[in-house]
Amino acid sequence: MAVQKDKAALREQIARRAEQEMESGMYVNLGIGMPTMVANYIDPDKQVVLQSENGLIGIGRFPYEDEVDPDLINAGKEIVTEAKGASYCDSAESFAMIRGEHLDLAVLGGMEVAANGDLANWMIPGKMIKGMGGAMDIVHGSKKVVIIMDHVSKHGEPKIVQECSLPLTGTGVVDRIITDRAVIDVTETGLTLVETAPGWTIDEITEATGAPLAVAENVKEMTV
Amino acid sequence: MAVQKDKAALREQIARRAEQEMESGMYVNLGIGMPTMVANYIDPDKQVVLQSENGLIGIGRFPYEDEVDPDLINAGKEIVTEAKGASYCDSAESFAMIRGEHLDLAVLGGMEVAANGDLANWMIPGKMIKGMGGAMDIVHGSKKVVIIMDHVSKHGEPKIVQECSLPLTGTGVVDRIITDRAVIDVTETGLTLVETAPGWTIDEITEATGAPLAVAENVKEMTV
Amino acid sequence: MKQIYTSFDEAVQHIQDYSTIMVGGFGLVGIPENLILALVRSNVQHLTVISNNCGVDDWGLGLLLENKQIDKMIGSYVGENKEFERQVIAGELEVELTPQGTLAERIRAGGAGIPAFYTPAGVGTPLAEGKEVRTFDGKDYLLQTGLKADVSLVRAAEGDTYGNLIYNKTARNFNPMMAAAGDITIAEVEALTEAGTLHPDHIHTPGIYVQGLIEGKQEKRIERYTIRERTAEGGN
Amino acid sequence: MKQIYTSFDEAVQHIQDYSTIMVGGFGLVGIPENLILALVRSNVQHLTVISNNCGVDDWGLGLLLENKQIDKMIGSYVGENKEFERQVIAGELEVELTPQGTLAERIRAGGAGIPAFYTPAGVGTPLAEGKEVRTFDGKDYLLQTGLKADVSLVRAAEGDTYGNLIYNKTARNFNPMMAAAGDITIAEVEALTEAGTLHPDHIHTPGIYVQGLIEGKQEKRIERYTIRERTAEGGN
Repeated sequence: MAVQKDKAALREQIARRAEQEMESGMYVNLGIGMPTMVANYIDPDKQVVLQSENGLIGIGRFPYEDEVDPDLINAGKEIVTEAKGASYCDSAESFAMIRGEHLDLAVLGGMEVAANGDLANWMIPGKMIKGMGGAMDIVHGSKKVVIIMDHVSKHGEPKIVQECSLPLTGTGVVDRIITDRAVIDVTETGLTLVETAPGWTIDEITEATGAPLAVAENVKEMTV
Repeated sequence: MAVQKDKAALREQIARRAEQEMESGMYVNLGIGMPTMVANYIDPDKQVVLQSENGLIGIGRFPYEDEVDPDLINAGKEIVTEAKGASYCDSAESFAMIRGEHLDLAVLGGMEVAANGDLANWMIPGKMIKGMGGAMDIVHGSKKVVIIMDHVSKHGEPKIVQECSLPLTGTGVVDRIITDRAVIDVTETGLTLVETAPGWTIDEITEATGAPLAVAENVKEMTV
Repeated sequence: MKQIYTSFDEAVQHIQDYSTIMVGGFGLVGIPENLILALVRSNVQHLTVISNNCGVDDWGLGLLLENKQIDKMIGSYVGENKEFERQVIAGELEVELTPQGTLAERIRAGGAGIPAFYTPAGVGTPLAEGKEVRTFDGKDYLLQTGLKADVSLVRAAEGDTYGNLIYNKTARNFNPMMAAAGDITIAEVEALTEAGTLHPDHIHTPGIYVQGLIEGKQEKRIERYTIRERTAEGGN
Repeated sequence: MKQIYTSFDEAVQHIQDYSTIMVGGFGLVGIPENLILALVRSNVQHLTVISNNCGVDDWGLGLLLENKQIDKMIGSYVGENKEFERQVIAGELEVELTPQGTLAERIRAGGAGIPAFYTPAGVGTPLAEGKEVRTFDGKDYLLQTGLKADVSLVRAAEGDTYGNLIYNKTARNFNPMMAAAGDITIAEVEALTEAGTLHPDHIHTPGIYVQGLIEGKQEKRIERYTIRERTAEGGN
């Protein structure tokens, strides 16, 4: 098995790799949790607009104490500031924007992703259901949906599977999966390994993946 | 036959009677043509807000020359001013407001009204079709729809009929008809005469009406 | 022109036992704080509440939960509230979870006279159970119906005596659609002014949707106080 | 961030023969005057045009008609234009008439990812022919589908370099929905400013919907010059 990095370093590695999905001019929605961290690593030379589904187009950095406006939060309910050129809208308009496929990219967390792009990330049967929030809308609304998550569960079980066992968030919605071990694309014919994370071999990744994994001709090592 | 008033006087009489449908606090849409005239007679003590489907809630009077803003028109494409407390919205919101039954009253013109409240007011087969504009939406969207029109056509034919011969604008949408001869309500059981215009007898009105006409117990003469 | 209230208790008088109400806000932002407090005092029972979230344990709609005034909750995320969880498990509270964008659009549809519409959210998920699926241009969609309320409670930054409202930043959220979807809409505003003082192009909710207003000072509690230090300059 | 054009001819370059375009405006108010003029100069053919009206004989979309560039027109009212009538009668122009509110909602739906919705407008009329009728709560509704365009041309009073737009008075009309429903949206603005200068709560169209902008001076022709005399004080 590969050299263990600590959890925080791996999360940062995933977030930095996810940042590479962004290009100047893109409108991006970052899910709650680890996806929100991606904002910390955005190349300042890239002009990326972060959309928050509670009605802000242009999320800025966290405020200094004297800038705090309690009326200004992101979808994770953290107080934030406005980026330059920001605008506000109501929730219907915000999701009209999402559903109408005006976002270029959504980066979301995942519990399970299936070989056909099915995503499960909102409920575990038997546990209290907190609600899907905006996730079920966002997975349908972005030109590209990237899931970032650990490659395997706490118990070492694959989270990338032939078929999801958990209730779905959306069917066939995932375009790319970025984990601590690999970058995998969901294609018409199934999963394709496109990048290996530092310290992981193709065989190790294949073994830790619960569905057939093709290897891209130009597979390369992730650089972050 | 009753004493003839001139056409302008009759139109004013109809408009003044239509004004009596308005109460303080009401939001009202006035159709293009004769209905627009009703605005000229609104009691200044009544606080009525006129909605224009092109996105103005609060139509004001016509502008003085030095007040003209070419960006400010009513649905009849006449330049107007804002009333006190006015606001603007886009066309989708304007019709959301109409369709969602937030208007208290719509006053529209008519070609034919049927005994069951069907309205025809947008096309004559064989003539160039100019379009229905907002009429098909407005007839469904107001708590009360009042049609103002001549009682009979140029050729003396009834415009209030058992069944419309012209293509419909809406089915069962009319609540009240105000003409140069009468005020007639559309009820569950058919048409009911509620007011006679000055100079017209119940018999004359009944004869000029192309559908059975009940007479209200408390039928009275129109006062304008 | 509109009913201007001076008492919050009076402002919620239209809400009766078994009323369906909509309450604006996302998290604790943009919630009509004082109207909710008045509703707790009113002690009306058996409410159906439509709101994106259900407050926290000691603030917002959480106070109505604590007081056991809610029979049914329609929202998209209810995870900030322990009493909520307890009541659901105990079978005291019915929950209808709706994707957030679907919830927003259902409320907009309710106010806009659209009885139903198709949306991709939820296709192939447990949410699709019992719902019509229909294909347009090769893609599947779910039929969703409009939502209305007997009374909507909303909060705005500014309001005028004609009922026109302007919201501040992300405190707008669900408030405009809810204002339009309530048979009666009561707005709690931070500053109430005479009609004619708000810029007509800046008004978010036209007064036609609002039946009553009341001015109130907001506490504006913050759920996640994520500030940065002045010393830590730079970064994003 | 956005493409800022300095030539109107360049700004309409995405519009090709057989394109479907949306053009903002109600009557002659809020129309992208200079983009239309550039489109006439481009001489692209076989356009499908979605717009509430079709201009007048010598201005607005009427100029495209005169130049025989339109194959099909989707609108709600086309009565201000003699050439329009001539082409329809001659079978040179196809027309699809849609109730104005349905048109507005179809365009909103197109931009909002809603493939179809139900509306009461048109039930029992010639418009219902071939359309699904469905009953909700005892009332009949027609199924209507969303509308999209290859390119939308809109006009705003103010725009910034991030594509954010603010409209003036009733020049807003169809522009915001069309901005959202175009695969490519080009905005003609009266004043173009740096991002960050427009108030974020006052923006009507967020820049996400806009791909290109160009500043232009407007002629703003008036169809019905209904002024009142200074001497005639009072009245309504």
